[in-house]
Amino acid sequence: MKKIINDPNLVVRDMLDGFVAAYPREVRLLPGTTVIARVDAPAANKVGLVSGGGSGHEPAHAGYVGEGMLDAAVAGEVFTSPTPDQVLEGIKAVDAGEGVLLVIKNYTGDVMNFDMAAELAEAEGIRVEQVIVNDDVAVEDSSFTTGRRGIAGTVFVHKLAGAKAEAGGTLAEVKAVAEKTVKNVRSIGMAITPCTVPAARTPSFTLEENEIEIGIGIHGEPGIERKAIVSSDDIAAELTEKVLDDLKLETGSEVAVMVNGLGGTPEMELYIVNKKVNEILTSKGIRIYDTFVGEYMTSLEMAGVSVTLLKLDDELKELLDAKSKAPAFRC
Amino acid sequence: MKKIINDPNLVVRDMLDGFVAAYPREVRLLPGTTVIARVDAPAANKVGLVSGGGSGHEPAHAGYVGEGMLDAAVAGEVFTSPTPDQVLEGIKAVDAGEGVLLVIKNYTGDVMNFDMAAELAEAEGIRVEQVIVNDDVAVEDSSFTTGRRGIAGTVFVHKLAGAKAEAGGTLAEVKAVAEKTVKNVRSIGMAITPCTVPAARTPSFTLEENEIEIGIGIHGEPGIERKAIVSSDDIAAELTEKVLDDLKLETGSEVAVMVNGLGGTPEMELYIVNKKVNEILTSKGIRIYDTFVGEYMTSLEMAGVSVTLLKLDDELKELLDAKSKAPAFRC
Amino acid sequence: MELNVANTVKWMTLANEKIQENKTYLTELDQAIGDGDHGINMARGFQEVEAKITATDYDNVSDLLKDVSMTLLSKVGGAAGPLYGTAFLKLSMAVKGSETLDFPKFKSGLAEALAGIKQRGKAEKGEKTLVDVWEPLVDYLNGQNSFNAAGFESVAKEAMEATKDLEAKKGRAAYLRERSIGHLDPGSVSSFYIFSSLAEVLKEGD
Amino acid sequence: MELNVANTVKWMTLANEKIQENKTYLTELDQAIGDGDHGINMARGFQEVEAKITATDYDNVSDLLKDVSMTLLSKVGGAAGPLYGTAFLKLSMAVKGSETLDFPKFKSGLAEALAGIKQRGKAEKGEKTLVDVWEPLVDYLNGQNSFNAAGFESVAKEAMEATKDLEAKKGRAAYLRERSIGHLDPGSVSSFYIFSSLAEVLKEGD
Ligand SMILES: Nc1ncnc2c1ncn2[C@@H]1O[C@H](COP(=O)(O)OP(=O)(O)O)[C@@H](O)[C@H]1O
Ligand SMILES: Nc1ncnc2c1ncn2[C@@H]1O[C@H](COP(=O)(O)OP(=O)(O)O)[C@@H](O)[C@H]1O
Ligand SMILES: [Mg+2]
Ligand SMILES: [Mg+2]
Ligand SMILES: [Mg+2]
Ligand SMILES: [Mg+2]
Repeated sequence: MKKIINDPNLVVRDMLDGFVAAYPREVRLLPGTTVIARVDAPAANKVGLVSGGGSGHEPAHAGYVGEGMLDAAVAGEVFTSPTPDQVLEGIKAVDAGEGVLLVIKNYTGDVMNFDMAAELAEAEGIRVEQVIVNDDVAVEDSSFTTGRRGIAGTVFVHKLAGAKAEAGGTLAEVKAVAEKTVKNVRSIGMAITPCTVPAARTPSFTLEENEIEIGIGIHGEPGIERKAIVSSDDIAAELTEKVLDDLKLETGSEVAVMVNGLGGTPEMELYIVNKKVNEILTSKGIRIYDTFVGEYMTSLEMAGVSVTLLKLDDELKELLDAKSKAPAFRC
Repeated sequence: MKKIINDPNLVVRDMLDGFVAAYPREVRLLPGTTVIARVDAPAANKVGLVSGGGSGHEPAHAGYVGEGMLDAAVAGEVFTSPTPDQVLEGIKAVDAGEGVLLVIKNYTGDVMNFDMAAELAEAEGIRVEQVIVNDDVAVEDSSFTTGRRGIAGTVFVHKLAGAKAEAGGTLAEVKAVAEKTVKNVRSIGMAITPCTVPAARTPSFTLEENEIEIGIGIHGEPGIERKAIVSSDDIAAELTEKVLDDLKLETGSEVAVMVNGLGGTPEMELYIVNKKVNEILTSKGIRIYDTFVGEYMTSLEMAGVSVTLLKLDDELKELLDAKSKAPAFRC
Repeated sequence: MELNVANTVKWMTLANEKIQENKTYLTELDQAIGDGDHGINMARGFQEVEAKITATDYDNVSDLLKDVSMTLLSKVGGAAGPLYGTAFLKLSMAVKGSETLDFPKFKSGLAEALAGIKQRGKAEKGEKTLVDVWEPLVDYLNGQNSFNAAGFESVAKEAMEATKDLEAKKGRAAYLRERSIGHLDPGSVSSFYIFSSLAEVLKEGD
Repeated sequence: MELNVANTVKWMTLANEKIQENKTYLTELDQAIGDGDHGINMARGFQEVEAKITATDYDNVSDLLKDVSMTLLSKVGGAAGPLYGTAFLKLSMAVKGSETLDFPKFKSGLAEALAGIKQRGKAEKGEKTLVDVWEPLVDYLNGQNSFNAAGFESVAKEAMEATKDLEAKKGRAAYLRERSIGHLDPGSVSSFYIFSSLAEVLKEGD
């Protein structure tokens, strides 16, 4: 394991310190916590938006804190949901009396920890609502199991709910936007190389020199299929088709596209993937309203890519275009 | 070699297609060329700013095309300077009669190809000026050799000269800003893993499992020293000290900091590096005016980081803060 | 049996020891069917538990177990944190008021803990989770009138080993579906360490 | 000797062949002291040269060499592109007007090409660049009155091999300073392929 780190057990603390050191105008670290909050939190007369999760997905989630997106992001240890006490600190820091919405990726640990934090916050008299993001079509959406995972599509939930909150939406309205986004967003990823949790020191899984895995999770959870590497076009086509199978878009639909690098893949390759995604959508008569290519929801140094499609309507388009000052999503 | 690509010989074409497909509102690809230009080029009454170089450094240079930064970026093959005919196309596309400034990284190939293009453009009656960026302190600055390389500091030249051009600066004024930036910017990089030129199929160099290289170039050119890996703090300290040795900042100086990932390094590690860079500068009484952490000038999938310091004065600060719509540098 | 402050501290100390020793093993189990952090998470949490309880004077076991719960809740994270945190909180609540914990109280406390885990995690027996160790132990204790360290440990061990053949329906391993069969459930293994530590501590006292 | 359109096409075809065959080798040489693209760049350029000149009818060698120059200039890129482009442009200019290229014209043309390379690249002999093959050849030809294929080739070969012991002062290898010693200069090796191809073609004609 070769990494540019100090103590593997202190990567999260070091990272958070380095993060706030970079953006002191936008964010601050709540003392003694792993919570990154907007510098002006609680923003007056505004619903608070809090997300978070395990670390190792940078720029998620701290990078999405800022005017127009999240009010706070709570960082857990690498690939480990943050604990209820930390989430509670985040909730308390951003509540301006208008209530707080939690955006949670659908993992057992995240759901339980955020849920306990919500209970604690409610006990302190704060109105809290939750939205669970489950955009990963690699996993079957069954009520008998834990259901689909939350991956890169979460960033769109931050953006759109964040814009709604910034525009003065009520807790119910912000939650409704978040739920609509969840309903309309689907993703799937693939990896060509694994990642190594710093404190574990060995890779989470292995892939043969010529092997790829389709449907990988952002914590290296197993996907749908392992096979010999194919061309970028074939990879892009497979991912796009799997998303379309689930999202079922009619001709004339408008979408936002996200081609997300998992951490180790150079931007050149992301653009090569985007070329094919764009071609496929265009050939099906689907209108691409906006495209996001880059690293939005990573998996340490894993090499790979995920494709996300978000079906848009007029409300979502307006919210997508709204100003954001979050360091990782400026527009 | 595992990469998400199609034909290794067509990565540049595929990438450029995927790039313009992502940002049709901001940029266009000049037909039959490898030139990405602002969608409104030639922007009226404005000095044109053209840069470019080999590919494999994404988001450089196409990502810096947009209002407030470059008017065009010319892409060469991977790690290979673009040819004079392509650079000429870029110059012609952006000249609005106010002249064109070329921002060139100091490599023999780049200098020669851009120089020939400038000769051709002048023969067609276009005023052309050139600025050579040579920020890499890993290389001795000697007039007997080719001198220092141009690396991540180039992005600041694009930003500041771009802002000056956007503000209506004359060719001489824009050039003066670019030269001032070059004079005040220094960088150095290091790698922990190599990169592979797609068409070469084998890594450009090798590093032992526990080895790092200080002073590596963005094309994998050898650095100053190979040694066993040390902590992030030690790496950050070594890079920062080497830059400071050359830049010679007094207490009270103001700087912009760039902690740049070389492609394969996750953002978490970049922030960990930034923590230490920030500490060192602060402890020396150097004021950090702004910080940029992310992938700005990469080297395919090489894992590693570079540190850039730009000494600022009032003029440069104002230009740094000016609006930019370039996809890879929105502010 | 009687769990007093002293041997509960011993229990946690021993559990911490086993978890530290098997940190890599637990992480490897989680790499196979999860995300490779279970050993790291449990080691961090129990390290803190030991630090906390050895630095504090307790009047009764309930307060001690409450600190164990709170420490696990705030230091482990992931799925294991809230589940173990809930379990120890319920155990602590079940023995509130009494200085020590006798067998009937332990028995009902463990049943409450199991109920807490099931409610928090929405898992049932047979889904390859903690429940698959905790429920067999509660069932076993229901048929007992006194604590039998060897019997207790062997039930825990068998239950832990039996998770190997289960298909995961809850937690991160569920994404693997039938491919989760053939791997031990990491959380069940860490539970086994906790329970075998308890058995050892009480064996000494027998 | 006489270079006419037919054997100049042959020359370029053979040079292309050698470069394609040694594409990986040239790239490896460049990986050692440069950025690992020289074989790729030269192979791409000469592929295009062959395609261009075999698809075109030429009246004279000058036009043919001009197309070689323009193709290299627009297809090779990097340092090699402008240098070879300039060299072939100067060669083409030196023989303008005449249908074929005799020895004196070749001799002066090559000297012009060398001057072009030196001016474009600002390099002198001994700096581990193309110049270290082109200058010895020009010097050698200055002492000759007719073309001696074997002699020509052996001078080119020796010059190419001699770059191994040089310390690079120009081009990308210069960053390595004394560590560049012990490696052949990639551009000198590609130049050797070009000149040995010429020798072979003219040998046939001898
Ligand atoms: N819903 C659940 N109910 C009970 N136990 C669960 C549940 N989900 C997961 N677990 C337990 O948690 C363990 C994983 O813990 P850990 O690796 O620390 O968390 P995470 O899965 O969040 O990384 C599993 O092995 C399993 O025993
Ligand atoms: N200034 C120069 N003058 C003459 N030849 C040079 C000069 N710089 C580089 N070269 C030649 O170019 C070769 C490298 O070509 P290539 O790898 O295609 O370009 P780049 O260095 O831009 O990647 C070197 O081996 C050397 O022979
Ligand atoms: Mg986890
Ligand atoms: Mg090159
Ligand atoms: Mg886990
Ligand atoms: Mg080269």
